[in-house]
Amino acid sequence: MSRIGVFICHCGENISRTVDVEQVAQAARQMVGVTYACDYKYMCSDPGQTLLKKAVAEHRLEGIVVAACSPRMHEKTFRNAAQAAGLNPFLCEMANIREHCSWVHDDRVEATAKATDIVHMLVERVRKNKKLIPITVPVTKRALIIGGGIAGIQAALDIADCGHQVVLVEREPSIGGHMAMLSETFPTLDCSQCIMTPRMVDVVNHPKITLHTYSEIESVDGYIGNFSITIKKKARSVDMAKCTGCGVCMEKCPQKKIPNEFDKNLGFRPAIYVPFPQAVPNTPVIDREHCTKFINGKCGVCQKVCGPGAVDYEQQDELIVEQVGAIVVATGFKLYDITEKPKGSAIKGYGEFGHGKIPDVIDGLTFERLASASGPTGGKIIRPSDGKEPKQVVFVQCVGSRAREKGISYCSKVCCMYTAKHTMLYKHKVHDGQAYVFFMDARTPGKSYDEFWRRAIEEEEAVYIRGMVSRVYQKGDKVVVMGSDIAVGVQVEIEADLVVLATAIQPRDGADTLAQKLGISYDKYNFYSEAHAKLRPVECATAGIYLAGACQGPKDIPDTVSQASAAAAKVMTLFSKDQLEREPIVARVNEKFCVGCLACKKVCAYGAVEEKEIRDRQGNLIRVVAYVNPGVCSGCGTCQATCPSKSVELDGYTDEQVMAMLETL
Amino acid sequence: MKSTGKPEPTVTIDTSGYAVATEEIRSEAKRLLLEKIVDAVVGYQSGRRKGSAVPVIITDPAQAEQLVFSPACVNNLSIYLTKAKKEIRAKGKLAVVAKGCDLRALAGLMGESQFKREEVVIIGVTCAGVHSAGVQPNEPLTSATIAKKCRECSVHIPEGADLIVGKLPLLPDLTPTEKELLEKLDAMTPGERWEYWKEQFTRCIRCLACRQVCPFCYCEQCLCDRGRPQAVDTSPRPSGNMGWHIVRAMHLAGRCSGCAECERVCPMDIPLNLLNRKMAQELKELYQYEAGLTPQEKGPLTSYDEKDDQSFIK
Amino acid sequence: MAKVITEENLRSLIDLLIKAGKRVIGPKRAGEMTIYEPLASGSELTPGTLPRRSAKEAFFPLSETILSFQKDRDGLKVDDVDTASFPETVLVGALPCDAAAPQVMDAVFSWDYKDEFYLERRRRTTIIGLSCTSADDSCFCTLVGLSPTDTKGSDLFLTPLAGGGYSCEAVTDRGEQLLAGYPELFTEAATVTPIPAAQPEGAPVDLAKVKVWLEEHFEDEIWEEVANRCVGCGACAFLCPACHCFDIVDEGTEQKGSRRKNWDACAFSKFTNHASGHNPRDVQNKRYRNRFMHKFKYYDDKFGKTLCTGCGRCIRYCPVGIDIKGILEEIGKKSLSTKDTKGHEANHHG
Amino acid sequence: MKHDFEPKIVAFVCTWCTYAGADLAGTSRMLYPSNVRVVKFPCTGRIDPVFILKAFQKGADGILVSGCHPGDCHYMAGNFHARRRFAVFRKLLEFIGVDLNRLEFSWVSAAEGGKWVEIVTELTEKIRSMGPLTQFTDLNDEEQWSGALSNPELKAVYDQV
Repeated sequence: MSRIGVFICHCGENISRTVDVEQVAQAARQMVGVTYACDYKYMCSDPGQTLLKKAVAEHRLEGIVVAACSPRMHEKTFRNAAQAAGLNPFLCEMANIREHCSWVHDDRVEATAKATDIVHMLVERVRKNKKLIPITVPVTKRALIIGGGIAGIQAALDIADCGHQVVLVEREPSIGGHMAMLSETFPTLDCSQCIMTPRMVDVVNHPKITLHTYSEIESVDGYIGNFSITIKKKARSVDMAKCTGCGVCMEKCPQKKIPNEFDKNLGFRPAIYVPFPQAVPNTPVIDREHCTKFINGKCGVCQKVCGPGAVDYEQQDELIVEQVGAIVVATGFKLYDITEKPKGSAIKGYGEFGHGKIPDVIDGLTFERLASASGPTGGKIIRPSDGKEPKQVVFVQCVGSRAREKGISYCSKVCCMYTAKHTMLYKHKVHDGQAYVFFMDARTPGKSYDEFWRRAIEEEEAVYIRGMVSRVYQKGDKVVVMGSDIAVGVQVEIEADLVVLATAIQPRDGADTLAQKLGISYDKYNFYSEAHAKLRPVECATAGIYLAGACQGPKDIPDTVSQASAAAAKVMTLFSKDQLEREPIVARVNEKFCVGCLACKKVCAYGAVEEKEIRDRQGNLIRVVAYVNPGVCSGCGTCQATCPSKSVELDGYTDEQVMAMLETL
Repeated sequence: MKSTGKPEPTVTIDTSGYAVATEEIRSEAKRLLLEKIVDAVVGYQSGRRKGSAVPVIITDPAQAEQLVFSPACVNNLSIYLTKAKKEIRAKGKLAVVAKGCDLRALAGLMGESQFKREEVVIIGVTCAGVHSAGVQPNEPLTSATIAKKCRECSVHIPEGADLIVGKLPLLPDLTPTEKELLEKLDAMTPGERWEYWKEQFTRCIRCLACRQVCPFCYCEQCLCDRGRPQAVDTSPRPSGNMGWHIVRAMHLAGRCSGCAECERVCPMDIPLNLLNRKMAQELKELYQYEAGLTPQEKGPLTSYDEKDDQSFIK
Repeated sequence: MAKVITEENLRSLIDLLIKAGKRVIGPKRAGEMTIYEPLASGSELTPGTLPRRSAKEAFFPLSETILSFQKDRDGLKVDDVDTASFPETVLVGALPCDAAAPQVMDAVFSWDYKDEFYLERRRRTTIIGLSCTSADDSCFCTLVGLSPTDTKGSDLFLTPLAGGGYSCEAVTDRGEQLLAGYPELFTEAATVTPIPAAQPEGAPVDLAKVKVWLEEHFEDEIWEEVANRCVGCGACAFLCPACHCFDIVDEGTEQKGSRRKNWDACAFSKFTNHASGHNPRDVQNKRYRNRFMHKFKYYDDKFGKTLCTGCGRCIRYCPVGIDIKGILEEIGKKSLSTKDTKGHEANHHG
Repeated sequence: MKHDFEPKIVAFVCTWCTYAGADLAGTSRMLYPSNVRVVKFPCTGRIDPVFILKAFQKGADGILVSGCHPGDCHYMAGNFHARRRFAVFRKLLEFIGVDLNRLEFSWVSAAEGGKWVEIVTELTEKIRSMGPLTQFTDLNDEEQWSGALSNPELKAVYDQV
């Protein structure tokens, strides 16, 4: 390339105050290959751009360097201008003589010399630039939603309502997630089930939604617009096509004393069961671990009583493959099981709180089930130990959360609000009862949240004690809570009938394994990482994968639903085009020289490098080389720095371009 | 530069096991070829010079009688299995005679997808040591004629080979001369080291024997042969030589199996293995990485740990 | 009567030559080896053992600039190297296998193109040869028509004497002039007792017959047998006194740099690689065959000379023990049955 | 110029963190020495040790390599790979005899304009006090004896004779 144009911007006075722009232009004219150089007050202005376009035409420029502000500011502007002038946009480079020069130096001579050097470097670079064509990849307009809680349901419905196919995968036998377990929701105290179950029914009835419950993601291949997902449908032992959901099997099942997980083990369920009466789909599943038929072969009652003959003991796990273009991850959360002290983890547990040993020390979700009208007690609040109505209940906030020394330093965000809600629900059901709350701070940002919290104290007479709990122990039929009241500066002991712990919110078990399958990043707690905390809060760094709900960090229902709709909007933006256009800064393999050591594959964080077989005309395998899938490559270039023979090169940042810059030193 | 230690008395090393190994290699090679388990065997045969041994590729069971193992079997035969030697690979399935140090190279090559374990039959040879460069091949193996790498060998027995032949004699304690040299260099100032290496590299004539015998220099197109852009000047003169040897050491870091062939073949006596050893030592200290006898999925420079040392980064 | 020079006077001669402004190149100790290098004084001379690299560098440097260029807005500026600036040189202590080689190479460098870089250095160099007194099993000068006492290529020839010192024989006028120039350093002796010359093993090979055999055996199993193991380095060619292939490379940038002439080797896979990617010598044994053919056939075809002086360096330093002496002997045996129809002369170093 | 010797310093930086950090220093109008020349890469993972070598050979007196803090890499793990690569490469250079004071590494985020200024200023001052790096550039003019048109060392010896 021997016809290069250099355009030097004064940026008003921002550059020209410290840099002698005319002198830089004069120096540029002396550089080999520069056929045109000029300076102008505002290159980015309309007349500035016109000047550039004219010069490209008049001087038949083959490459241009705009010496102005940071490329982060105006690279796009000038590349567009170059394109409008008929030049490939990637033949335009910016020399940053403002942020990196005029704004940071005060000596005019030095700054001018540096600006000249910067221009020279970019002139040499642009000489080695190649025309690049944006990469287009076809888009499969079908979305995968992982997780059937409120986040997954919301995203699925939004996308499906927009007319796109959705595949919803849920690990449990029913969708609904945690929201289906809740009693009433803050700050309006409307019934969770009442708002949740219709959404669940919408999902199952939606013609655009394919629902896979009792299923897990086995593997993920492909890239944005073109994912291939293998889903493992676990054996339900009930043929979904035949089952009418009549429920006879469940009634007749002789195994009735299996703790009900949905009710936090407060009640029981049979071996063939639906997790809760409003489950979607309303098809039972056989718990093979507890079913007598599967344990010793001696039963088979459910099969005998099933009219449609839906019970199938022979059913096997099944792998199915779905093609999708985008993925929304909405795997939700679990509550910190404080009795747990996982090996090798920083999590230390709270043995001193007696959770798991003292029956009347429960967590928040168990309290939700006690308070729920559809729960095991029909909404009556009783003590798990003896069924008596508790008259003094102590709620403890921040159990696990914000406790660096215990291994978790983040705030679980929803506990302040749901504890306030719990005190209200309790007061509404046990009028003569007294609720105490141990708290560190009350965090109530959110519409009507603070009002709600104040109502708990002022109207519902909950006693809030600012302080930490040090120990909880059984004393007769009471549970003694020892803590401090730092407002008064005294130690407090409360003999309670029931203790409710607001334990921390953690990502679901297996969140890390799923992230590895998806190729997305996660933090040290296994919460998934968004691409940018502020500007890309629902996108993963891996293109085509979006986040919704508590899997990304603790959040309440309104936030979860908002994020789910946001993720759905992102998916729909992606689906609005048939072809996906990407900046062509991707790595390419020189197949002639690649020897297939696959070091590039080992260092690629995106799984963009594949093995490619080179065959002769007879179809005999000659050798295996690396292949970079341009749809997946994100353009970091780590592969090229790793490749010993540089047989993989990153377009836009080739060795030739870099070396050319260094030659100017 | 010589070893700093006191001159050690010359000790003869018992190589009676080599005759046993020769017999076993012959019968195994013959069997493999007769039973058509492999199409060719890469081994050593005697050369014209008395006591010499040179690499050979045999395809006929009758040729198996030519195979030998002796202290003159200095070559690392794993290079014949790399993609750089397409004509050898084209012969079909290969068996290869490998000392412990050679097996490390084979393991490294497998880790770099150059071939699969099942594609190669490895005839491992128990080895007490081989000759140093420049030793007349018919000389006995002694503490004076043994190669530097063998003085510090930790892989006398090639564990993991398909068959291990020969037997290990009682080995004398030998001073680790290379280690001592490395320590001596480490103790120098950077300026002194620069002068040392400058002198060494200035001698380099860029015959590229170091590259060509290296099992890991199997690139189709060496970066240092490239003209556009020219990463390293190709002319044999001080600046290009310095660049070449730095780039080579860096490209081998975390891959080199320590066979020291580069140093053995250097006609200009440049102690190239010092660079490789230094890199290996650093990789061990930094990332607990060592070249081993079994393939590793990723090397130290194709993997990372979030907790890696970064004390050098501000 | 013979001219004799003492060891001490030989060193003084070197000092005097240096003082006279000449560059004196001779074997010099460098670590464990000796190497032909410019001597700073006569005391550095380390005669007798075969230096690691041959003496061809005195005429044909490993790498030299042949022009430099610079491009600016006014165009391209090219600077040629002034061959007149090459120093007057005396190469001292060259063993017969090294001393004989330049003569062989002269043919190619003064053939259709006169390579002034080589020729000017040749014209400015006087060679003081040295009779060879020790041979090892890789030596084979006697197989290719030379001998440890051969004066070919030398201007002055030294023979080490049993009691120390050397007897001196002027082979050319140049040698005579050298003798005449420093009469005080030489004495006359009626009788001299030379140290017995080296005796390389092996009988001379009929190179004419070998050539005929090669002509008929371009495709022969022997090439695979002897050279499948070749790893493709340039050690043989770079150490060889007679290999003279070079590559022209540009170093620097498009704007400023130099054009250089660097040693090249036919064993390198890139040596014959075409721009298209096709490589006519696609495997290593074909490349080795070319080296052998070039030495014992092609060069003879063109210039009537054998391109090998039997120094044995390529045998000693081949990483994989490729043995040109053994191959030559084997082909020599095979060729005995061939009829020498073309009447070649056996000795081409004349 | 205010000093006898103004070093040439090359900074190899990633575009997402350090380049942006340097931009921030600009928008914040922080002042620092003008010696540094920035070469932008998408990620420190792209930065090849060969570039460092080349820069030294072309006359750089000091080099800075800077990217995103661990865990902040825009490309997930590029800086982790770079960290290992350069941990090893600097050891190699040190072993060859390069003074590591001339080769600096840093993490500078997009928010750390101040840190950029600090690092560039310190490095410039340090290199300025060390003087020019001639090790590599001296080699550029050297030849093997046979290719040398003149041999200064020998010439000195000859002149003495």
